[in-house]
Amino acid sequence: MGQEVIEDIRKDYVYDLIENGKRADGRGFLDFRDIVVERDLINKAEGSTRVQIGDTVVLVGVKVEPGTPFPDTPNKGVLMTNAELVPLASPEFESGPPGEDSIELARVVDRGIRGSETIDLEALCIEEGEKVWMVFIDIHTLDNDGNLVDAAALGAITSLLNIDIPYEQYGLTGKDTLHIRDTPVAVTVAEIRGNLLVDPNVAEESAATNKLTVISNVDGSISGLQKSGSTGLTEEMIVKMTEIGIEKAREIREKYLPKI
Amino acid sequence: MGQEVIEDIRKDYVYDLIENGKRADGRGFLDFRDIVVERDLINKAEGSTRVQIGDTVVLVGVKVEPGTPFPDTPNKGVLMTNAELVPLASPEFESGPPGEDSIELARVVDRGIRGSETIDLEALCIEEGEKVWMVFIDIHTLDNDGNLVDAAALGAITSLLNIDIPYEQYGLTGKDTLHIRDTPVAVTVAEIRGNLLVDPNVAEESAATNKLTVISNVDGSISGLQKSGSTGLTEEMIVKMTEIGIEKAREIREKYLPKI
Amino acid sequence: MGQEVIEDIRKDYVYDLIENGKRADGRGFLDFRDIVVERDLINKAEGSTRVQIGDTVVLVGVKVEPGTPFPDTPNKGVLMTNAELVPLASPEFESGPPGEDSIELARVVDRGIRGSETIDLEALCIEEGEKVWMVFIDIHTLDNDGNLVDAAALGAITSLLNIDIPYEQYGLTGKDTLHIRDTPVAVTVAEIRGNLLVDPNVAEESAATNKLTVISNVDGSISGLQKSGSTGLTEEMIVKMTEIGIEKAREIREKYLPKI
Amino acid sequence: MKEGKIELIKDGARLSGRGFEELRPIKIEVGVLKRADGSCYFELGDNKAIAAVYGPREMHPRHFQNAKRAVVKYRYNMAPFSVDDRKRPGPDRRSQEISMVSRKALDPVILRELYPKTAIEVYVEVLQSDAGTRTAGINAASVALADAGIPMRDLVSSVAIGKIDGEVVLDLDAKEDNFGEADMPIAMVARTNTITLLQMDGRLKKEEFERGLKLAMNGCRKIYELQKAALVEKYSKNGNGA
Amino acid sequence: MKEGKIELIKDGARLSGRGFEELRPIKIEVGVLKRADGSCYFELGDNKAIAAVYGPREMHPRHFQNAKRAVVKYRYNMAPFSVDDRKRPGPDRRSQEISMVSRKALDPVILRELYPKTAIEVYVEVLQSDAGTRTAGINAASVALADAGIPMRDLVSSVAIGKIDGEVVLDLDAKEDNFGEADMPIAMVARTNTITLLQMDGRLKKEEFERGLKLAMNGCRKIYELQKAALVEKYSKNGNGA
Amino acid sequence: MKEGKIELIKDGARLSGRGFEELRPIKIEVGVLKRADGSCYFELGDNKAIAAVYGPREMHPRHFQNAKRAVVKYRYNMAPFSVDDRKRPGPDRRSQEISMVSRKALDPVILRELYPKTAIEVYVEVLQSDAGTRTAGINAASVALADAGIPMRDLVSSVAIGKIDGEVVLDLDAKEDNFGEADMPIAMVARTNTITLLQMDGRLKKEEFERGLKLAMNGCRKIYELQKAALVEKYSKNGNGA
Repeated sequence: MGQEVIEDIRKDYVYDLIENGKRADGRGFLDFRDIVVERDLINKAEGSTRVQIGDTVVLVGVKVEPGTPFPDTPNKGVLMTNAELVPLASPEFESGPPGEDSIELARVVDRGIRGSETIDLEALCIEEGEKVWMVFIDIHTLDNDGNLVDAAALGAITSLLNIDIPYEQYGLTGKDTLHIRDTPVAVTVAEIRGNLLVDPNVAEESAATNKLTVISNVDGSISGLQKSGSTGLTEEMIVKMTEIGIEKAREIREKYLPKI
Repeated sequence: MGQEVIEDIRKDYVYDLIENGKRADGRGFLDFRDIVVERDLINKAEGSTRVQIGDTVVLVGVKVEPGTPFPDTPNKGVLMTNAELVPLASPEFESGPPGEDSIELARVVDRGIRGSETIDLEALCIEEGEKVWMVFIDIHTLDNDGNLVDAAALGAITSLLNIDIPYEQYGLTGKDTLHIRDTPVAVTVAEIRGNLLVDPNVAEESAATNKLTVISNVDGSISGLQKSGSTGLTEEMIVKMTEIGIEKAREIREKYLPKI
Repeated sequence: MGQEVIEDIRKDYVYDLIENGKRADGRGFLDFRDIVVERDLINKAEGSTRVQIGDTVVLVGVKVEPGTPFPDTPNKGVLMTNAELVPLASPEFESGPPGEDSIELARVVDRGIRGSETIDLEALCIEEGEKVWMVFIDIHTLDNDGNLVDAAALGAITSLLNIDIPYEQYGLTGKDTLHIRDTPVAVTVAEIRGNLLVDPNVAEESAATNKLTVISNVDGSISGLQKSGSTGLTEEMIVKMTEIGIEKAREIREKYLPKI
Repeated sequence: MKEGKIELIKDGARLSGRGFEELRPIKIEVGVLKRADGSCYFELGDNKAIAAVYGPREMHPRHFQNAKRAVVKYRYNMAPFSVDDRKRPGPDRRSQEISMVSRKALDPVILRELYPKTAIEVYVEVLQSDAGTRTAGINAASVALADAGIPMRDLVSSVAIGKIDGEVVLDLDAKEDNFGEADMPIAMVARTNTITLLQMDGRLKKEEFERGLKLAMNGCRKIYELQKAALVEKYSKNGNGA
Repeated sequence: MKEGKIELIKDGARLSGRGFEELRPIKIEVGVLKRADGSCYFELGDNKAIAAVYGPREMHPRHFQNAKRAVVKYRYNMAPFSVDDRKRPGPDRRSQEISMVSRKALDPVILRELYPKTAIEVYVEVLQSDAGTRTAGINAASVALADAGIPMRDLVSSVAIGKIDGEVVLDLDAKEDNFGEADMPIAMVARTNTITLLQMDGRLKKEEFERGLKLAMNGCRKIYELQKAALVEKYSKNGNGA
Repeated sequence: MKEGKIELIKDGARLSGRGFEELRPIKIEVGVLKRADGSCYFELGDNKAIAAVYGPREMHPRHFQNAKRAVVKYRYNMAPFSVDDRKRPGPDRRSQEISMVSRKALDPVILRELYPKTAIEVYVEVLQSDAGTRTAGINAASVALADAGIPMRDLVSSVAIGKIDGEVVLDLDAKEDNFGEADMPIAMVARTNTITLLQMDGRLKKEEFERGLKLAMNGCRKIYELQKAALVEKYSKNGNGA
């Protein structure tokens, strides 16, 4: 009860600001908070990245291990993406098996990488039908001040770059790096009372009637979309959000990601 | 509380009718509701049947796939029967792992087929100890107006008839149909205040002090029995229920199942 | 509420006794209750032991079966220890997946056997990397009047003695017994208001501010320690408890276990 | 998506013979279940889905009640025999995500504020699957909600577009989905032209996305007419109009 | 049932030497556990089962309370080492079904209406298994309920009949069960001759079934006498008669 | 412990070059998380752990509330990428036991009686593991509790000793743990010299145990100073002293 009232007050505060063209931290509607990307902090992972966007912190680790291919794709490596919204990261997160939010987070990041064919899965076949490389992307949230998905997606693609495949560690002969063919970047655009703004913090997220995550690629194409939120969006709004998403992704890519 | 009162009123209504020799839908005590059997509605299943008994609807699908035999029966195929009382089918069913009612439903249908040795499991060996055909019977309830078990058992045996074993689909050489040696039919007899009646609907089920499911075969033998309900039955009553079960099964077999 | 009051009264009763140098059953502080050890009650287990300490009863069964080794120890057998605090054994135990108490019980017993290298795991390799003997120690509690861990540990080591490895049962050629190199014995010392006493019953356990389980070996060395309880212990206290644990273990070993 | 290569468009036509902007055959039956408060059977090509609605009824556990409005539950489930390789019973990550986005696709049209503290439960069973099951499920659920008499602002209609052999086309079937380049399901409130579900998988150029969005919206409008017609037919049969 | 072929009757006798209508040796001990409110150890040949009863006590969660009568819980569980191949701990479908039918076998004799809103909990642990564990468990549970002072109309007794090498015989052991043709456990209230559990597995002709039913009922009567005797012995020892 | 043979002490020195009584390098940062009420990042050699504290806040479900004092929850969790072979997400038996003993290591210093009916929740994430993660977690948690303003009698400090190549040494790293002879983690309240966690794995002679215990206690005292210094630094920075 009390919590609902506080929630409403918080939302009203966001609405007031937005309707006056402002955000609590002084950003423009189309500005991201400061982004800090740190690579290779975890020596047990083949690739790892800490991404901080404002006060949101996500740690992504990539492990590469040999395993069995799926029966219907015997000559392809396997990509598995998992996200844990650990209760350390937010008073709203709870212990227990993954809820729908963490499943959605993992699946959206996964689809962005899969849809853009970022990883050459065929290059990960060791022995057809028997043994392939499995790439595990694990998203570990550390501090949730909103927009986990953009942070997680940026952490995932950054971690995938320059990975040495651990042949030797598993007694296999060979030497190769993980082949990366694109750098998909996710940008989440929130709609709050008709205004569009990127990179919502947690207060803005709960005030937002709708969000659209746009994952786009080097060539400007889209490799993933996910609408969330509890009301509808018009065609015009969606098209505008997509344009914003692609444009902001281009900026982030230029600043934080190498050329492929 | 309120629900318990309604439940009691419903039961009293059934008792009144029964004691006057009647049933709500005008049937005789030993009459089934109308039965409709439709085969092969699901093109992804090797066999499938929709069985409707009155307003009760069950969809049974049979899938045949290669798998590993059990260590103690290396030269035999595997039969697995599963039932889901999905919440779509009744306001009483709930989401979640199978409860005792769905486990009982699956196990009773399974035992009827297993006890009668309906399926020649030895004919399902592909390579001893390594690979056998697995037969999955999946019972999907769609509308529960009582007597799910008779509908499910009829759906299961109907689905098992005329199944082509999918050698080609799994890259195996061979050509065969599933060998069926009997046609077990389940008939559930309810006892309500000393009266015996077959094919109870959901109101009768909750009024019934006891039910006995009798699964019987072409030769009149019994290949499965399951008593449910919360009071006891005398020997005489059980023998009478078994006789009714065998007789009604004979009628159903003649009307809805081919000669083996 | 009511239960908490009763609990407090029970504790006060224990405190009163202890402070007067007494225990409810007249034992000295360093006396175990009567111990009864019965071997080989279960013919399906390779080894089994019923241990009764006072009113506490534990049944431990050991099964030996072929299985796959862990990838990082391809030439070693596998030891698995499991405990079930079944609700039959105490009004406090509940159905469901193992809680932290049963996990702790299993892990403490396991560590005692593992730390002392009681089982020669390398002798359990059948085919390197492919097949090894797996030793399952299953602790089944039957009646909990306190000090389950000492009873379980004694049941485990007793059950491991004189086990014939079931080559023939699994179609393997060979003949051997399980090689046992030590006889670790667990002794739990409770601290109640500064007094140390061994083998606490269930009332004493709930009154105890601290317990220390000391697992020690033939040569007097320690192969396992586990402190439980909700306050701290001084170094002096711990050293004293350890000495008591080693000494009582020696007595139990002499009385209930053969020389290795 | 994208398993190997296969020609999906030959001589300017899809393998099924359908036009680029053509839906698969649709069959809708309203009120097909007796126990449910509302229900609908929906066929979309080789997809067969059935939806049931229960409620508004008491929300369990109370902990999850909302003091201001009804809580909508949505469970998308596949029958084990609905797919090529038998699916293990029970929810998996895919079905949990579909349940969530489907619920959000319907939430905006349900007058939830009329029934505080209650649950409105939507159950969708996929009996046969051939790509597009989430859209079939939403279409079925929307009609089942109406059949259950749940007050709604409008129906929700859903369909996917995709890209095959470089062409943007409506309503992919399984072969097109497996070997195509992109799949984008949407759900729409037809009367207001607002999109309540939008997902995308694969890769689309911006122009393709925009074209596809329009195409999908048109598809939804067609489905909307069929949904309304099915409800009218049901209720005119019952003699109480629509 | 029916794994391969093996001769189970030689020269008119069962492999164990038992007669066709002969029970395996039975051993009953009452009140074997200290913590439980009532308990019983029951040996049936090589089966070893132990039952404990707790209650009537408060029902958790309250949601499951019945305002008119006690709820009986029954948990049948096998120790991992009780069978040839180690059983993974925890309930499986078989044990859940056995728990359910066993509970229903006992329900009719318990005066549940005396303890509304409470739970009466019955826990059965199978320590060693050799066919017939569910019957051993019910026999143990029935005595444990009496030992716990739960008001009952009568004891429940349970045994199976089966068919081996064409003969209907009482109380199959594991070998007979594995290679036999049918197995039919029953539970009975001896005083009223009413059957509270009846299951069948395998194949029986109608006449065999009827003969088997009589045979099993006779078996139950014998067990009933042993159950009563065990209770009498316990309570006469304790000096408060029976 | 004890996988194969490897020389861990060469020419009187540990492989890492550390002395027998020397801790690995330690780095402590206080208040590293924004959402948590208190937090601490703790590095111990190659171990990286982070702890967050929430509460006191309402205990759910109420069933588990304690009318007299706060309930402490402690969850030790390893990130899937923190170990050599990817760890499946979710709790296992090891992490459940560690959570339990860690909770009991902290319980004695928390003034739980000040907050009846509430929960104080401690979450520890291991981001990189190299032996000693439970001790790193407890150290982090203890500082995070202080950072959250939870009233405590004192900090808790934790470290392990072990035995390698026959020598008792402080604070094993992963190689020493894998090929060593014993590992014994303790936790201690430095001001009172009381031990709140004590476990042992492997084999130690009585004298070695006693020596190791002293050594570990000394290690805890060193860590205690570092914990205090980190808190002082944080709060002097914030301009409100320590």
